[in-house]
Amino acid sequence: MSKRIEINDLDVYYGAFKAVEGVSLEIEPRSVTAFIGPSGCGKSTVLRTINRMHEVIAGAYVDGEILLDGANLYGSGVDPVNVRRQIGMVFQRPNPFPTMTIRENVLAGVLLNNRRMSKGDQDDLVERSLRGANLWNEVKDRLGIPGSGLSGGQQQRLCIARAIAVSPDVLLMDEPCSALDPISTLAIEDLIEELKQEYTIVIVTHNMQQASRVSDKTAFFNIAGTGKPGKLIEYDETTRIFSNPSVQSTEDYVSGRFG
Amino acid sequence: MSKRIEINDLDVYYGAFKAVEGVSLEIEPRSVTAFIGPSGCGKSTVLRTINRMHEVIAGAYVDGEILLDGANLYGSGVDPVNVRRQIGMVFQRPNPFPTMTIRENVLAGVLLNNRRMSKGDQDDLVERSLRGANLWNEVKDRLGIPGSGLSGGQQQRLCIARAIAVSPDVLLMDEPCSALDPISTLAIEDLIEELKQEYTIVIVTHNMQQASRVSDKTAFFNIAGTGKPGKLIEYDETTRIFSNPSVQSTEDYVSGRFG
Amino acid sequence: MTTTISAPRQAQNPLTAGQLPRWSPWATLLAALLVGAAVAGLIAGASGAQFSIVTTAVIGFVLYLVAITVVSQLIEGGRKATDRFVTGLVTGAFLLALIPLVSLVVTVVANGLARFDLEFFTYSMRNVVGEGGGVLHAIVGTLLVTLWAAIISVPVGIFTAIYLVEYGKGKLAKAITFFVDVMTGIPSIVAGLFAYALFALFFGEGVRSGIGGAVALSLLMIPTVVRSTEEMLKLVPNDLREASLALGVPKWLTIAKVVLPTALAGIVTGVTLAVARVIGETAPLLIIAGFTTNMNYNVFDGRMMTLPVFAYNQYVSPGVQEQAYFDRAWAAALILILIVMILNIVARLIAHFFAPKAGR
Amino acid sequence: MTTAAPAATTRASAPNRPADVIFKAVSTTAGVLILIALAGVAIFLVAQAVPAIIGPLPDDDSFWAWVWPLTFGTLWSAFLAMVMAVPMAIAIALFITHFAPRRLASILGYAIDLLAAIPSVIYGLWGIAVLAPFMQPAYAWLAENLGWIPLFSPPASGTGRTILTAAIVLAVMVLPIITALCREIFLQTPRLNEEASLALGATRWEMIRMAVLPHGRSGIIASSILGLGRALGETMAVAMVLASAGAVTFVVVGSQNPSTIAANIALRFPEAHGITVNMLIGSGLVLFAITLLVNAISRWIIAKTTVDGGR
Amino acid sequence: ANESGADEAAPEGSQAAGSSLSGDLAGAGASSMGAAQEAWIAGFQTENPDVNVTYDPAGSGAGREQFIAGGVSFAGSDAYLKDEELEGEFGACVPDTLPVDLPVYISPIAVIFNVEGVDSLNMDASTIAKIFSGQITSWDDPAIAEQNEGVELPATPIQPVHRSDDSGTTENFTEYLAATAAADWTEGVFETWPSSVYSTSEGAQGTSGVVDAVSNGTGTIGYADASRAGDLGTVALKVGEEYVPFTADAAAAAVDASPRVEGRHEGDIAVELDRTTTEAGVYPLVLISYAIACSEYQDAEAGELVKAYLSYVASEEGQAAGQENAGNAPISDELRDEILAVVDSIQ
Ligand SMILES: Nc1ncnc2c1ncn2[C@@H]1O[C@H](COP(=O)(O)OP(=O)(O)OP(=O)(O)O)[C@@H](O)[C@H]1O
Ligand SMILES: Nc1ncnc2c1ncn2[C@@H]1O[C@H](COP(=O)(O)OP(=O)(O)OP(=O)(O)O)[C@@H](O)[C@H]1O
Ligand SMILES: [Mg+2]
Ligand SMILES: [Mg+2]
Ligand SMILES: O=P([O-])([O-])[O-]
Repeated sequence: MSKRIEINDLDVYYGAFKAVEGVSLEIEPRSVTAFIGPSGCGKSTVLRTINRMHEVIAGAYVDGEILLDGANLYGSGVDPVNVRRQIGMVFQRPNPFPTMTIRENVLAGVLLNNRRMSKGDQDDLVERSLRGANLWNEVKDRLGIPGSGLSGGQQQRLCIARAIAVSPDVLLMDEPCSALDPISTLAIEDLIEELKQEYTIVIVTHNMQQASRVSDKTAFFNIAGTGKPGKLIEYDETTRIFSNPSVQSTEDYVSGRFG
Repeated sequence: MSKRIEINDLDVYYGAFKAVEGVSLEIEPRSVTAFIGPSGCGKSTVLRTINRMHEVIAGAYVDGEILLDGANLYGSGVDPVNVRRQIGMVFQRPNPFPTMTIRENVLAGVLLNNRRMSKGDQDDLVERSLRGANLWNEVKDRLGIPGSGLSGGQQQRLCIARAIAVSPDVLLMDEPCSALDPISTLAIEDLIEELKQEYTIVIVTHNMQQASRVSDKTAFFNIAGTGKPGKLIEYDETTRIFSNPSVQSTEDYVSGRFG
Repeated sequence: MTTTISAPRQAQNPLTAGQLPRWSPWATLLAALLVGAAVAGLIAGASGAQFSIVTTAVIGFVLYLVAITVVSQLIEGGRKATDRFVTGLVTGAFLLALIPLVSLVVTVVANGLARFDLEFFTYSMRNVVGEGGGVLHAIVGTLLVTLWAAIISVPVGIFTAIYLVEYGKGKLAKAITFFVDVMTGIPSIVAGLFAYALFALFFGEGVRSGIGGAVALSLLMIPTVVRSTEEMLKLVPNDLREASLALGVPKWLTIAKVVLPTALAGIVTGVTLAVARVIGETAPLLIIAGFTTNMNYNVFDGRMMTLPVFAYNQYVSPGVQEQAYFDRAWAAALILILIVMILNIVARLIAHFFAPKAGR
Repeated sequence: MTTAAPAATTRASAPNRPADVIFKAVSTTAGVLILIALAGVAIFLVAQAVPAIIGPLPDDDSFWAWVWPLTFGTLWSAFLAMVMAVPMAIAIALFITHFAPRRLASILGYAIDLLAAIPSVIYGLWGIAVLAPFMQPAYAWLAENLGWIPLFSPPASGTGRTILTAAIVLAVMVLPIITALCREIFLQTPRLNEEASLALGATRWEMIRMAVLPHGRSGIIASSILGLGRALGETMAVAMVLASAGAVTFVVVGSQNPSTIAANIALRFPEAHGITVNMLIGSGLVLFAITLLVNAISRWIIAKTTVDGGR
Repeated sequence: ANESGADEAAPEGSQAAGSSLSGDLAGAGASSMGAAQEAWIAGFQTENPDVNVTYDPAGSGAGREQFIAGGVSFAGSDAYLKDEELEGEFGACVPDTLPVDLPVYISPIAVIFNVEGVDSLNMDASTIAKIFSGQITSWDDPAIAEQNEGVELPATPIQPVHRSDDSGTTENFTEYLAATAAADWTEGVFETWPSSVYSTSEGAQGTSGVVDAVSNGTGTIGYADASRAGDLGTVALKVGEEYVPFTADAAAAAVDASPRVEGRHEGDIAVELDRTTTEAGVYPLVLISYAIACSEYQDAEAGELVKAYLSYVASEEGQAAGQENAGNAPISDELRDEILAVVDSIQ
């Protein structure tokens, strides 16, 4: 299921503005990679290019390539819709579909694509996904209530269940815990630990403790100033980044001297 | 100019929901106090009660008292407009008035009280406030452009200039750097250091490094779970909170074991 | 909150600079109204005219504004005084706006109730002379014509709004936005003349039909539908679009299955407003839908009576038993308003059941 | 931001899905359909108006001389209506969004919305039966005591069915349109800006002046234009209420009132034949042109007064 | 509930069972006839349950226009077809046949006023002309007072009200004044009150508008179809040496006393109203409305329906029904015979 990602010399533009410059990195399957860095350095931007979600923003485009198990996501003839089906995404703010029940939310990837599936298969999928997102026990008796009736942390796990229900190879998470309270945060961190068995996971976080707790490797991005493009400063084993980074600004950042 | 704040057994409600319970603390004049804690624990809520800004939210009310140099902010006959003039506030996202120029933004609060200020006095005040916010050199040649034309960090400093232009006694800041890049963040932290000479400052921050860098005392808030009220867990010298807190959960939080 | 200590504390509390007690605006208002009544009484006495509530209210209101502003100025200072003045003004404006509303509703209800009987809802005007008769034919006509107007304008309006919000960026979108606004300014009678000319082109002179009326009404309805739907679609958080796209759902399905359902409640409300806007149109229907006393269920053939045309006609050419005609006119107007209200309530119910459920 | 992309980038390589293409095409078609319908109206108006414009007309007048008093009346009545309705609507919208208790506010808002749903014939009936007799004594008083002001030159109308009465009816009719939009706009004032001004120690009104009104300015203009469109084009209510004489006068209390284009069409059309039909539709064209102009001007004003919010 | 064939409203003795007519018949035209047409349609449909007749009171001009275009089978009009109209084509008629004007609706026009405590006044044409032209501006003017001895007239200003739309009523009213008081009424005959003249008078839309304006105003005076005079004060016109209040008989008498228009084609009955008559008991301020129909229809079925309908309209029963609902004056028997003869020849 999980796949390797290779980013080669990636520049990302918002119209005329170059937001990110020269990013290259390789992400192993079945691993958790954390993107850290100060605000505005381009973490989210890079993350979104991995499943071509940046294209949703008018005027955004990339230069460079991203390979998924060797296949270029930006090759000609590649359908972004297919890319996104293989590379799921979880956002900063939980965003269950407000018009759908919990069950429908989990099935959204299937239902919205007009795919036919027997009731039994649907039930299976719902249970499997909700279990996968550690939410099954909490909601199994009220699958029919609206998804927005859950607490923030539950909503976020519902979004994760929704993302994994389409069996992606990769799961991208953009600050999935930043709107959650500490208990929910811990639940999600535990979940990431489990999901790693099956998926390649990339997570953006502002919280360095979280990065050091959940990730195998960490990429540190930085920005020289407002209006300058963000750059990948250092990419290494998480333990190394937090204990003995090779670049001074990484050291400054993780030790809290700025940011 | 600066004043002492005393919070006595404060509960804050949003309608029927008790968001914060039993907060008591004393803040010395000319000091910087940091509020830290996980998301949703009520830091912003408590901060806003200090200048009665919570009243802007429908259904919000407090139980308890807050004294400013001994005068109860919630005493009968106290006009919140007066309170807010003495206790300034800076918000998480920079919010200059989009239709006003830089100059007008700085003067916005002053002109309310003193319509007939001479042009010369106005110029003086604009310069003084912008210097106080470390922004003068960057904008002195373009005071006539809209405030929204500045970068995020500059906007935030503009908001600080606007707040100090009315010569408040106290300055409240709710995560003033969380939307800013590292360079702007450092500029604001330096500024806080200077402002402390004249104002009593209370700052909410998610960033523990920032708390330890800028504050004299730190208050740690926590929450038992979603739907429970937030509580003040520990309030002490910043150095003590970060090196040797007396409560276990504070220790856990500052050492990054959760949150 | 204890009264015992508040007095001394207030004396030293620097935050309590002059404030009027909470009841003072009400007291001032009462006093002002009393003075107003006295003055109105004097005027009435002097001129022999009737005591005027209007004079009382006007004098009372002006007095209140002056008094509260002056008192506040003296005790609380200029800024507070301005605030109180504006508060008074704004509230006064609101109450003033309620007067025509109440007057209209009262007039319509008072006059309309006379013929609010079973016969009125079950009879047409076929073979009715003088008293009696009903508006079943006009109710049916209004419902059919409006329904068809909605059938024409709702899809066009919604798809246009979708184009503007989800696709349009360039000159075409700008042009559409501009001309939709221009379209709101088409006088209804011109819409009727246009629809007539259009139908006469195909079906010959003298053509009259319900569908023609529906076309005329669509012209008036479309801009409202576009505008309100556009606003509603803009309110759908981008989060949801992104969530759907990130699941590998194509854009059109995202719009059809996520964006539209989320905005549904708002769109329904907008459509209801648009229907309300046109359901009472008279001039275009007089021209193109025609006039009949008979039942007609077929919008594609023959004249079709509608409630506004009925009300207008009853008013314009009554027979000797005038009152019977006027009663029917007002009753028809009342029914029209009731239909709009029912539509509104239905829309609200739909909005209530389909609205995105608020979290927690 | 429509900067041309550097050539070598992979900006749009996705193959288009048929369903996506169709959906987009349908949406675009709908938009274009509106333009076509409008073009149809314009062509119809022009084609019908040309014989009247090139004349000759029955009274040897030029078309423009004939249409001028009507144009004047249309603009004057709409102007009077807007002078009353816009401040009222802003005040009501402010009352509902910022002054009234919230629960009450939504009910009251609904009540005002209901005004929009009342058919114009009923406004006409109400105007004749209730409003005009109610206003008549006031007009008599104005003409008697303030007659030196040109607006109130005596003699006053004996029935009260003056242009001012018609304008009041129009104002009541457009009020809900403007109010509804202003309400939405005021509600969307960024909280941040409202709070910023309150935190500076502003009173409620000062907050409105600093944050709400500047933010809503373009919206107020836009909604007023929508209302103005309705006021310019309203037919039946004006035809029924106004004692029109086609005069060009600013007096608002007299018997001799200007007529409006739309009302005049309604009055004359039933008996019109031959060239008069062309004249009437020609006046409709003039009204259409006015609407177009008003919209264009308002857009221009909005574009000029809106300070660009972005960085 | 009243739509079904067997109608409870059907008068006893109706020949409903015997009727073989069916189909739709559409007419349009003068609003003055609206109420009368309603009564005629009801009566006719009751006799012929399978027929649907509609009459759109859109206005005389619109009616004639639609009739000429062939949109309707018959028209109602306050004026007979003009010569230039007769030169053109008629959509529903057989080419080169001329349509006929039939005076089926006669109604007095009342001069109505609203002065507190006064129910009726006597006036001669010149006084009325002076009032509407703004030469008499107060109710206690001697010109009014001397014709109304014993009536208490207040010093209120007079507010005349006229029709602001194009109107046959206005045309008849001004024709009366121009014919009988030319010295005081200098602007002649018009259908639309011009904005430039007699500008003390105030416009109102339609008969109802005038009636409303007069009843809601103070010191107002106007003119309207007599059936709408209601509780308002009305004027008795000076004819010869007498003051004649309007009555149905007096109005019908006015028509009988009037000659026909010269030079009309065969079958056409256009009346040249004599406004200046001094005959006793005649009320010369009347309005005639014509039914206009083809003499030969392209569509024979339509011809049959029109023929049957107009026969009913002109019949004693039809005229009585009209009077009952619309307050118009029934046509005299001589006129009826004349009309029925023409109707019978319609093909
Ligand atoms: N839609 C957009 N249009 C234009 N510029 C954008 C857009 N989104 C982001 N940017 C710019 O791109 C740069 C990188 O933004 P990005 O959101 O990737 O940063 P980030 O590291 O995720 O920050 P944060 O921690 O605040 O989420 C910033 O300068 C930002 O202003
Ligand atoms: N306007 C509001 N209405 C109702 N509840 C609110 C409102 N604002 C905050 N709350 C609730 O009050 C509690 C405290 O919120 P508060 O915003 O003070 O937390 P915080 O510590 O500032 O969190 P953060 O770090 O995310 O800013 C939370 O449970 C929140 O859901
Ligand atoms: Mg981000
Ligand atoms: Mg907060
Ligand atoms: O019958 P008229 O409406 O033309 O007076």
